[in-house]
Amino acid sequence: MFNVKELKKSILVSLWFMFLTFPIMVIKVNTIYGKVEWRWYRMALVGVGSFFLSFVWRALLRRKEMGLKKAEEGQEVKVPLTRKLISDKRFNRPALVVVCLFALLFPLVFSLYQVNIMTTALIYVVVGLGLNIVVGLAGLLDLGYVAFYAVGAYSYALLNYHFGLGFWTVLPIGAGLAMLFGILLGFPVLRLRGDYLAIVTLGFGEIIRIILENWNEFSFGPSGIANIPRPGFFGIQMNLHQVHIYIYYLMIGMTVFTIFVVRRLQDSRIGRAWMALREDEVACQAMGIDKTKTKLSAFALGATWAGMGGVVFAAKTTFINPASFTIWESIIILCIVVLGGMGSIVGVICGALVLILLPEYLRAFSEYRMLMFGAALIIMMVFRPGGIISDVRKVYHFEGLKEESKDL
Amino acid sequence: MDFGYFFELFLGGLTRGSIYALLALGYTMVYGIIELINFAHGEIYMIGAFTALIVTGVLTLMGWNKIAILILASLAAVVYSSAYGYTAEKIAYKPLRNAPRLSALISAIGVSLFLQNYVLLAQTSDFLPFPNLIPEFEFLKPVEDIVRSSEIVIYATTAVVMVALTILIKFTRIGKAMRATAQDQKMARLVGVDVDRVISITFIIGSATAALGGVLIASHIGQINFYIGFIAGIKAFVAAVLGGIGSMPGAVLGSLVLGWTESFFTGYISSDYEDVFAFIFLVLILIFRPSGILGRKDTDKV
Amino acid sequence: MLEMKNVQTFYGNIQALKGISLRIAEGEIVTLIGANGAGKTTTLMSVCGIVPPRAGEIFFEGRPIHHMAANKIVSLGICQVPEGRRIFPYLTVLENLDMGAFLRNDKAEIKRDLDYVFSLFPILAERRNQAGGTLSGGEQQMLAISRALMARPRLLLLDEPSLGLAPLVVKQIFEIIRKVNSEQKTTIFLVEQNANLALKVAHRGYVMENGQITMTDTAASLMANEQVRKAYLGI
Amino acid sequence: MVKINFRKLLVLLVAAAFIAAVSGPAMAADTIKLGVAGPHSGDLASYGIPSVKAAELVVKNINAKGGVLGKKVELIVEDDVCKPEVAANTATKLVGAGVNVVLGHICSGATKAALGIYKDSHIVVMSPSATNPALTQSGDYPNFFRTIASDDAQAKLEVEFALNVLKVKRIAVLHDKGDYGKGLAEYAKGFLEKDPRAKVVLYEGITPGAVDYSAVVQKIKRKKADAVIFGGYHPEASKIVTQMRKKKMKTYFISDDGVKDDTFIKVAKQYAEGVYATGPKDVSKNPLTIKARAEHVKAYGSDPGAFFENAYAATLALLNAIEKAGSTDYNAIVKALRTEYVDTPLGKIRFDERGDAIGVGFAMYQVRGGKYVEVK
Amino acid sequence: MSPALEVSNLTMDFGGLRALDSIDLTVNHGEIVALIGPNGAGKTTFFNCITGIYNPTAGDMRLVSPEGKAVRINGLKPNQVTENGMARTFQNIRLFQNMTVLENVMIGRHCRLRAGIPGAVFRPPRVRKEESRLIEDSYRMLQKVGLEKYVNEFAKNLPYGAQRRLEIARAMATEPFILLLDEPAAGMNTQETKELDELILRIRNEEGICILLIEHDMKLVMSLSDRIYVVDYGRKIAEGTPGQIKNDPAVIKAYLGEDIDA
Repeated sequence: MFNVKELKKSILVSLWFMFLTFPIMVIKVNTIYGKVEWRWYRMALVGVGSFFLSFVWRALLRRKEMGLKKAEEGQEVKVPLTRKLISDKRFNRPALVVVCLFALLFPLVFSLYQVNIMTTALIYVVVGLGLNIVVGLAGLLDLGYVAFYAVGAYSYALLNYHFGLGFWTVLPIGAGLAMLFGILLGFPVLRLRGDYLAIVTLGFGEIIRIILENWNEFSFGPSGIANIPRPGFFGIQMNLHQVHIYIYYLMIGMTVFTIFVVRRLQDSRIGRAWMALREDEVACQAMGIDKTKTKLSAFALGATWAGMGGVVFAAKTTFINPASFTIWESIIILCIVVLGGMGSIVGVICGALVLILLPEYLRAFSEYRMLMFGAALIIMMVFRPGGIISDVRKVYHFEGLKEESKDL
Repeated sequence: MDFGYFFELFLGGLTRGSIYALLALGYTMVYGIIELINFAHGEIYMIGAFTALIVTGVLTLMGWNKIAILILASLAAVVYSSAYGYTAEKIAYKPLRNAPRLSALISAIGVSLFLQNYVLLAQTSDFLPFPNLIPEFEFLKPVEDIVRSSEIVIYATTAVVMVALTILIKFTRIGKAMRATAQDQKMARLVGVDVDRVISITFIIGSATAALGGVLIASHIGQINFYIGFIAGIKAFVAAVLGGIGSMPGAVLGSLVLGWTESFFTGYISSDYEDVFAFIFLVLILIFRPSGILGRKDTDKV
Repeated sequence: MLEMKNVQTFYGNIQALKGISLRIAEGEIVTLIGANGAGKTTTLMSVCGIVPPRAGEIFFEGRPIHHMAANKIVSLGICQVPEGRRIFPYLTVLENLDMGAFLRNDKAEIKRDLDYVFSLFPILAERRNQAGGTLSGGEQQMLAISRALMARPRLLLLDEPSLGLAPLVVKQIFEIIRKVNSEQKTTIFLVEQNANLALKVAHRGYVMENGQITMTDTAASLMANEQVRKAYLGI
Repeated sequence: MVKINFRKLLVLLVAAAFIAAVSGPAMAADTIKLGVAGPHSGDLASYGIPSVKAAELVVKNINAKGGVLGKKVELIVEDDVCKPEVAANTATKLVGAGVNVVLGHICSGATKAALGIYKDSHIVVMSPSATNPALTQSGDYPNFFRTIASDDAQAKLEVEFALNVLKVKRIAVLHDKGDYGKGLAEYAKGFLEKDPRAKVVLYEGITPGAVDYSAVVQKIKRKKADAVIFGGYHPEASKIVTQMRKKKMKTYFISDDGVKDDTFIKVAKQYAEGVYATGPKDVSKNPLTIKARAEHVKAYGSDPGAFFENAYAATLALLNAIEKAGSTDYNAIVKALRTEYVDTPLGKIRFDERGDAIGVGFAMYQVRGGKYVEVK
Repeated sequence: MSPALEVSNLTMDFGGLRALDSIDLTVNHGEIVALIGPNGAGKTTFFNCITGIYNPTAGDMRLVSPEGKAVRINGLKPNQVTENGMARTFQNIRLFQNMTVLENVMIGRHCRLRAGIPGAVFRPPRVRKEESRLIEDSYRMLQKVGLEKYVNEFAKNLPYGAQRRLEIARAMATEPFILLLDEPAAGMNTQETKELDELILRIRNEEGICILLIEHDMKLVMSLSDRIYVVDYGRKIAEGTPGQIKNDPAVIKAYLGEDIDA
């Protein structure tokens, strides 16, 4: 493959990038001291780097195309391991056992830090699954999802502060309040479609954050609320390590619960209506599906999980302020859903684990962390546009009359 | 009512609006043609500003005169922003042309993060003072405390850019190709339009507009850092949607409306909730006009 | 003029064309008939380079065009009126026609062609400043054909021109097709569901089934063919 | 063709990162581990990175002299993006890596979220920049120290200066809606409301990062404020001041140490002239400050950024305390911090019972001739 | 014969444009009625008005069920119209492409099911039964239109003719007493059209559903319909049996042309 044509291409790419990065990478001006620093070695680095990377990039693109081609030519397509694991009972049962065992033993094996970030990731799994209802199933692009997360977190913080309510009491209250907000948001935006919906939800998210920032009497403003108690367990005193492990298990439980409920919703009359709504709104209504009710239910249910996630978030962090609920947070949650594979539960779980754990593990690269994270997003989307787990949706399968006729 | 006060708020809103408009125009162009919410558009603007800063810094040290610097810096900003826009399209969006739209959005978010951190690492995290490149006009002396020359230049540039883009879209060959591509890509190819090229050019023009914005805004505000693109990008996006995304006059009108909304709300009520109000206003407009002020009503053909 | 040799084209997993070979001579009207999903539209898309074939060769006046980009193919003089008309909905009638002449630079000639299509379809002249999307189905089909003619094609590909049109309009359109062929000497490759109509207007025909050509003959003999009559003419 | 298996590559990369993350720090030899936490990416990175540089410089010097207690000092730098939830992860990461003391965090919110974890792990934390009064005054965080005075002290100074020195009657209090700026503004407003001599004519939050503040400036003008007290950072302050001065408004502008930064003067240029800002007592003559700043210019080719001296001082104080305590034992370090004076760019300091540095106070500065000059 | 759908004086304006001008139309139970006319005459607009997609400017529309229950459907939302017993298909196929054939039909049944969110989560026996019946019923519906062999295929992978029939099956799943078909034969070849003809007749005869269709294929229209309405420029220009219509000079001039087989 290292023929002249390829070589030429790579040289061109490398020259282009050297040109492209020239001012920003090479020159550093200090206007105060009147000094210009020329960092030519960087240009060399860029040149060499882009030269080799362009080979890799093209090789990967070719591979992607070849994968498509193979599929087109009807050749035996290697089913990706991930999909095999999910769809084949022989694989997924043992795999599930392994995953469960791993999840259960995790805090006993790994350090507090690992447990801590895993708990964070699990919160995002729950929240991501919630957003998946809205975006993945009902096809409504929501860029302000973090608002509901904030509602949950502040419900716990404030109810606890003012009335001393405990974690377990607030968990359903927070979920309910978030649901209420979901419905409140749902009403005005029902008529909007696509990107107009996106921008309005984005605005809603910002409105909630700004109100939290400004309304000191209510929310304590930007300095936030500290000393939020961690969840209790029959009043037993726990040290830091124990309490984190406890929250971890709590989150495992909640994740399982979420998966259970979301799966059942997905396979129900409501779930089908959501999917139909995503496919074709007009046809959907012609089939007797109430658009308003269906959209509202998606918003409300999606928000509920965000609310619950928010309550746990507040309890885990013990301190919240509006800085945790910026639009970036919404974007990250959206990335989880899209990157994982819209509409797929396993996909969303993978997405959450990858996106939340990746920046943590990228800490090894210190200041290049976020640069690599950005690059990773691009690469993953370019080479797996459908997400990590794409096209895996439970499909109603007909297997004959008068028998248990549903299949996984 | 205090008319002077009203007028000054009006001008303040106009400045804000014009600034948003320079960004929103590029946003709306790219959206119009491939329906991509180009989250990295703000970063392209930031790159433009940085390039201009670097060029200005070097040339100032070499003792060039101010006008020459302004022209060269703007030129460099336009060239480099366009180059970055073009490259981003080729790397991060083109392979996703047939993928779900949300995937392209995530890719754009990736580009945005990457460029931010690229500048953070290659340059600095600090705010850098940006020299005021726009000369003070003599004829503005009497009204100096009401309107400044940089503001005049911003209004003028926005107006010129909008008119130029409208002419480009309406009357030139490439403009026609753009409109055709926006409406039906496949058919555009069937009448002989090189769609890939048209998309590239759209990105280049959109990025160049952003770069002009970058130079002017940086010069007006007097400082830049690697993060200025993000908030500006979001605001421009809001403005573009408000006006009806995909429509050029809509982008400008939406930007101005947003600018005035913020300005008057701050002036007469409170800036604590200016964004809240701006967003509520947006929601209200979209409820009554679901496709923005000048947007086409996209009726679903049954 | 056009020759396809063993062309194979794929859509995703599905092989739509399983080795198509056909020839069209200059000045002919050739029709391709067949059931839905037989691959007729794909054949046209392969010729135009929108869905490039994976294997096989396509020649236009002796030049291989199977690796060319769509816009290059158009510039050679192949123009398509696609299924479903695909009018640019927000461009006016005039602008739509203008887009048809996108690759041409001869202003005077363009003007002449414009007058010609207006003479073919006077209704378009009346609606010249109306947005394409506001036209009725029949008018859109007229506009689509006119747009293609504006490119002054040497080979005109027509995909289902009668689809969804009232009987009166269908008749009008087919008269125009015949007229264009005889007056402008434009070669026409016609894909049509309504075999009855298509064979009436065409010189020769190909029958397509499941991505393969199963039969070819003059239009008259095809009309007479027992199998064709049963399967496609419904007699 | 070079066969590259994308998936394998990815798995490998992730695995490598994982191993690095899990095992990296644990393998380190016997060293004194100094954690540094703050925002090193994202919009607030410019407030976190200078601290890392300060710590790097101090550690380099100390290691060159043989380290602390005969051991080398090792830096473990972690990003918290100024977000509470990330800060909690950062804290557990640092705790897991076995840090002995922590320099950080930068934002008060992030600090609060992280402190609980350090507290339970008996680790001393010293922030160069977290000014929220509750951090030391609430008594919740015995392991917390800081080399910066709290917001209320600063606000008090600003208000007193405005009332006693400038003798203004009508004051506009602005803030940037942020953790730091708004906290400060709240205190200032509180102090002003208790004092009959002046009136708060405007209390408002501006939106940080906005392109234009002319509306707010108009409002200040219309309310006929004699002085503006601004809580926030220099990017916004310079925009407001510039617009005020260009509108020929002579209103006094009084701000905080987020503005007492050379960048402010560079950006606002001639318009910065006359602006008042509180800042740590003048340390520019302090030889240690001069040395530290010179080191920074030498090592990184630019002037140091925000909170550099505070971070430099905090690092010195922490390492000195370990040296004096003779061990890394929590109680010993705390005791040493409270009793032992240490020479820093901020002067000779030790810490009081609550964790505030004694001897670190604020002074009022004014921009004169392009420089901040202390107002006596 | 009792009316199933009564439309009187239906008028629809778009801006200044009058798309429909006081149209009267009745479909009786047990009838197959066709609505024909040139492109752009307002046929699809008429469908959109009576199915609630547009809100007509004036006029009165009523649905009367076989049991005699009459409902005025002006201003109802599309889904409410469907609930009241009128289903439709679309001119350009609007299936749920990424769902299976079975799922498409299951969604058609949506409005006849009752399970809500708690039902979905807790899945009590009632819901379980409802769901398993749903699958069986849907399958039977597919058998009726002859699509059972595609049951687990994705809708997008179906041949064109089968997609058209799936649309009909999906509409039938809503248990209508009147079915609106918008150009059901468009794009079908002669063979497929013949099968469609049979299917429509069967639906009327076996299910007792009356049908209103828009169609350009005159052979189909003439052979199927009991009565035909002809519209042009939003106005009704003729009404009658196929025989009458075929020979109506106004219709020939506006729509048919001289030679009907063409």
